[in-house]
Amino acid sequence: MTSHEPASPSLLGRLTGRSRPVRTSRDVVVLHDVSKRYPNGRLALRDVDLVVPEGDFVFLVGPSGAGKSTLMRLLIRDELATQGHVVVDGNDLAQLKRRAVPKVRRKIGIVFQDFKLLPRKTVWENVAFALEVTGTPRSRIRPAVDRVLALVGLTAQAEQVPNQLSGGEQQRTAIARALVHDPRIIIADEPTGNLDPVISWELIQLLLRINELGVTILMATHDAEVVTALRKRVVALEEGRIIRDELGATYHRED
Amino acid sequence: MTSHEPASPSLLGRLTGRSRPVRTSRDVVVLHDVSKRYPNGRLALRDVDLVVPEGDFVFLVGPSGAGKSTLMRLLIRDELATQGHVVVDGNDLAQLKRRAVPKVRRKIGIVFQDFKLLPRKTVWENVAFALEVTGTPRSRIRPAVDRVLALVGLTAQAEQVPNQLSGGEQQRTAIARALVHDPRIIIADEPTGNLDPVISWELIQLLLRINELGVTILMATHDAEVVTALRKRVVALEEGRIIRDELGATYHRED
Amino acid sequence: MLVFALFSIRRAWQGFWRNALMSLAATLTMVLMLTLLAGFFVLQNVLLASLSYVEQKVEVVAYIENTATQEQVDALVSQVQAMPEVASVEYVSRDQALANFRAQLQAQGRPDLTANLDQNPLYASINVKLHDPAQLNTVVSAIHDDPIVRSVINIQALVDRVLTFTGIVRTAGVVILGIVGVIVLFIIVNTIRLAVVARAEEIEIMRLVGASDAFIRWPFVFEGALVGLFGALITLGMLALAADPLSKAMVNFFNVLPIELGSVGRDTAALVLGTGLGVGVVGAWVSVRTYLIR
Amino acid sequence: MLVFALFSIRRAWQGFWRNALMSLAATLTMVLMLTLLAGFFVLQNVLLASLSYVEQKVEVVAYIENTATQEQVDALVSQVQAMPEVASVEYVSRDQALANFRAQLQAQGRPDLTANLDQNPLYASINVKLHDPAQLNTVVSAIHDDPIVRSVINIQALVDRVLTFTGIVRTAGVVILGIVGVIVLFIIVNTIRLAVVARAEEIEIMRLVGASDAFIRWPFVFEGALVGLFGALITLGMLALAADPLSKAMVNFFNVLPIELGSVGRDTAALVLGTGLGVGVVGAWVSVRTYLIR
Ligand SMILES: Nc1ncnc2c1ncn2[C@@H]1O[C@H](COP(=O)(O)OP(=O)(O)OP(=O)(O)O)[C@@H](O)[C@H]1O
Ligand SMILES: Nc1ncnc2c1ncn2[C@@H]1O[C@H](COP(=O)(O)OP(=O)(O)OP(=O)(O)O)[C@@H](O)[C@H]1O
Ligand SMILES: [Mg+2]
Ligand SMILES: [Mg+2]
Repeated sequence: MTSHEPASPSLLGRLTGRSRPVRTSRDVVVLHDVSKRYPNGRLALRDVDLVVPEGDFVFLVGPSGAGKSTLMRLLIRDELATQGHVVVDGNDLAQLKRRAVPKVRRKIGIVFQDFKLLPRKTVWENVAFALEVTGTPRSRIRPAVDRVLALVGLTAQAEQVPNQLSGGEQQRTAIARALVHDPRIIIADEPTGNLDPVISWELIQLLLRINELGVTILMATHDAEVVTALRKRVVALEEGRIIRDELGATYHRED
Repeated sequence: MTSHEPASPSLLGRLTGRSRPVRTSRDVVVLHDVSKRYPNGRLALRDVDLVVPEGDFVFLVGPSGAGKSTLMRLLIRDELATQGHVVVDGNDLAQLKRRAVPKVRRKIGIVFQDFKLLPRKTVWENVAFALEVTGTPRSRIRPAVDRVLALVGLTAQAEQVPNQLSGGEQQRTAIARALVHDPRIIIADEPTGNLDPVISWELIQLLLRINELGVTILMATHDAEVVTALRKRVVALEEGRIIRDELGATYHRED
Repeated sequence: MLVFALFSIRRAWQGFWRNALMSLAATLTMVLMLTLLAGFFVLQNVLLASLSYVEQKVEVVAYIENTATQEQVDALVSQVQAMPEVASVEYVSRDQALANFRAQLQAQGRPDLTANLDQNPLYASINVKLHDPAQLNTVVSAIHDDPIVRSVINIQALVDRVLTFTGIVRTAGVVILGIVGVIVLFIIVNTIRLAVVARAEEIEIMRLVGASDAFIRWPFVFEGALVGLFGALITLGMLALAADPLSKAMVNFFNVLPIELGSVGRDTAALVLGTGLGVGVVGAWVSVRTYLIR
Repeated sequence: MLVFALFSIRRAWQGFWRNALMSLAATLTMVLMLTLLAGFFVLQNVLLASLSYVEQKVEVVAYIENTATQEQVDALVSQVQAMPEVASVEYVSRDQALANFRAQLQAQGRPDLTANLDQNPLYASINVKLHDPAQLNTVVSAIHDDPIVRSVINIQALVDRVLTFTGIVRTAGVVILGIVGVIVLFIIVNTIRLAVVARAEEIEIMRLVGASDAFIRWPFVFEGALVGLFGALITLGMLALAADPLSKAMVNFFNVLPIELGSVGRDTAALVLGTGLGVGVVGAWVSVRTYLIR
């Protein structure tokens, strides 16, 4: 089990030298010395350094409240880091102009831990929504949505609204929405929390296939079985610090 | 592995004979021949027979969309069965007068799959809410809430509102609210979906201890590890039917 | 019971401030609407008083033949006085009529040309005031037939016109007050309903954790009452501040009309408080109801 | 661009009907408020027209000495005519004055006593109408100094009173219209804001999936415009239906005042449409803004 080496230490070197990080084509996500303190004083992330090369598959693990969701929120600039740099696909999010933010977000597909589905829209509309509001022509929306709903197994539920869905079906709707616009990065916050083992595995297979196409995947999970079985890169957080960053690792530390 | 025998077949016999079931002190939950069809036509439960004696610990397993949450919703009369009888603590819910419904619900503590926390109230207030609105005097609310928050490990987060909480913390708030009024039955819908393995196990230990005090527990879960390790009664649903009801069973069918 | 009332009031109070945006919006809407209602109510009262005053002015004037004796006149006066429709009768002698005429000319700043007259050209008259101007015809025909009456001034057309006019204005006033009232009710109930809808989730959770209907309903009803009460009190405060200068201004410019508005202040206060509280309570009750019946 | 506009309009339309409760509440509020506004606007116009009419009646009457020659009178008339404050001048000769007086007496049904006169007791006069009654003083003093003028009727006090009165009524009218306007604006903006608040979640999700500000804002703005448009059209429809009977009634009972209300219809329509659309759009814009600045 080799400890993971930052993919391009030169970038980190350059980052420390200048305040404005330079774009590299290799690393899609770079966190340098990032801390996040919420307005109520809680320090959710402390001095986090993380480099994710393009095409990587990263599991983010750690106990409840460790800061996994916070880290993901920083990546889509839902929150700003109170210290340090967050660079997504070459854009330093703190320096980004307001107008440029949507562009960066469109490169990312995110599965929220609490789904964030619109209660008055059907499954189909919820998924189509992500395309509509980013200006995709209607002609391309229909086939894309139909395809992705088939992929997550929700074709039969397409016309139901969220509160007519089971928990797992809601979660799969959220996943479908994250996939539908062919993002370059997928950030999934406990996407299998409400899924039974069979569907969980199907979803993981799906993510692996997408990953093989070159899409970078960052997935927070508590599912030890999945993490241990896949032997991918595992980043473990605890109380806001990265305490472990290993390639081909298991859920629990192997001592 | 012996297939589970209904605890008091005489009750079932009596149920088929007369339309109004008679109260027994032994079985807190009785479902007889229950089907549930949602208004949109979807049949979520089919001919379900289930008897849960007082003090039992039952795992409800099954794939996403199998009808687990629907079954739980029937037990608190959030939905009415379209066919058959649902009897909770001797009350046939279909026959229950509107005024008597709250009384039955107070015997139950329920952890909703989607938490159902109030976004404008703090953790403490969310938990206290369940006591306040059922007319508990204030003097008894404070110690009860403090105690239960300590139990689920949220004392430090007591003053945060839900969207300042991690997913696991929200889930634990929901669990605290279900426990706070010392219910006779606890219905937990995937209470560990957002929890890391360590906290999951702590929660299970807590539920086991509560169960030993005589509280009946019904828990829907996808967590194979927990189910298999505990060897409790397992009821498996699939497409709305009970396909397995075994004592001391594992998550997956052992053939 | 007391515990329950205290709980409800405390929760209502909390609810009010926790959803400050909604509550203040509702209260302000309430204030604005109640002000409108009160304004219209006062206007309506002023209008009614003015109309009564105008109608009071309607009187029958019968000119008396110069040949009539004082007894005949007295008889006529007491006969008319006895009629139930009549409020008061006044006899104006020929000399008095001339004096009045002169005074009138002088008041209008016109040259007095009566000085050049060798005899008084005016007739004596009796002026009859009626309880209800609508009964004019009865009185006129009764007087008209008396031999000593030379002529009854034909004010029928004028009276008709005044009556139709005041009738229409009265009806219009009531209709407008009614419309404004409906608008006010609708908007307040609507605002309260939106405030309740915004908390559908809370009601849902209350139901599911086993709160009885009363525990769900009453806090909202009290909250509605709170909105109504605050709204009414603020409105009344504003009106009280505005009342003094306004009524002074009115007295200054409408002193031609000695309008009686004694109890309008009390009535308005009652109207505003009643409407505020009533609509708040009923609005909340109805709004919560839709969530309970399930 | 066209795709974007179409998208926004389609989403606005969907949004309007999907949140039918909110939208209809907002539209109805809009209708009621606009009706109120339009009603006050029309009233205000009628009031202003009436006031102008009353003010028109203010004129200066100067009595001429019987000794004045026709040339002197003509000179005075043309001198007065030349003053910029003066709208028109009319000379009334002594014979004419007597004729007028007789006609007036007859009209009032009073006995004509002028027949007994051996000479005409009235004076000739010139009646001056002013552009602006406030300039009365200048004109009066100019006329007063002319030797052939016997006296200028002292209507100063009356005019002052009329002017103060009309001034106050005018100001009150504007103030009331202003207050009603503010109430209307506040309530509509508030309703729209509540409708937007109710969809905060939707805006949040749009932001997070990478919608640009324009894509978030414009559907809401169009939705606000839709509410405004519907509200205005319904209001105008109602007003159009009500206008005919109302104006007939007005003509019937106010025909004493030949009020010019030619363009009020158009103005009202413009006001209602403008306010409806404007408030809808601005209200939505402002309401969405708070969610975008994050
Ligand atoms: N908006 C906020 N304001 C204040 N504190 C917050 C906020 N959001 C999160 N926190 C706190 O920050 C800490 C980290 O939260 P985060 O959601 O990142 O945890 P997590 O690793 O995702 O946990 P979980 O596995 O339970 O979802 C928690 O203790 C939480 O209480
Ligand atoms: N209100 C509703 N109206 C219509 N269909 C519904 C409604 N609620 C649930 N369903 C459907 O009923 C089926 C059973 O749903 P249920 O929530 O009971 O599943 P579950 O076993 O809890 O699944 P999960 O493990 O994913 O939570 C699902 O297919 C769902 O789409
Ligand atoms: Mg999280
Ligand atoms: Mg479920």
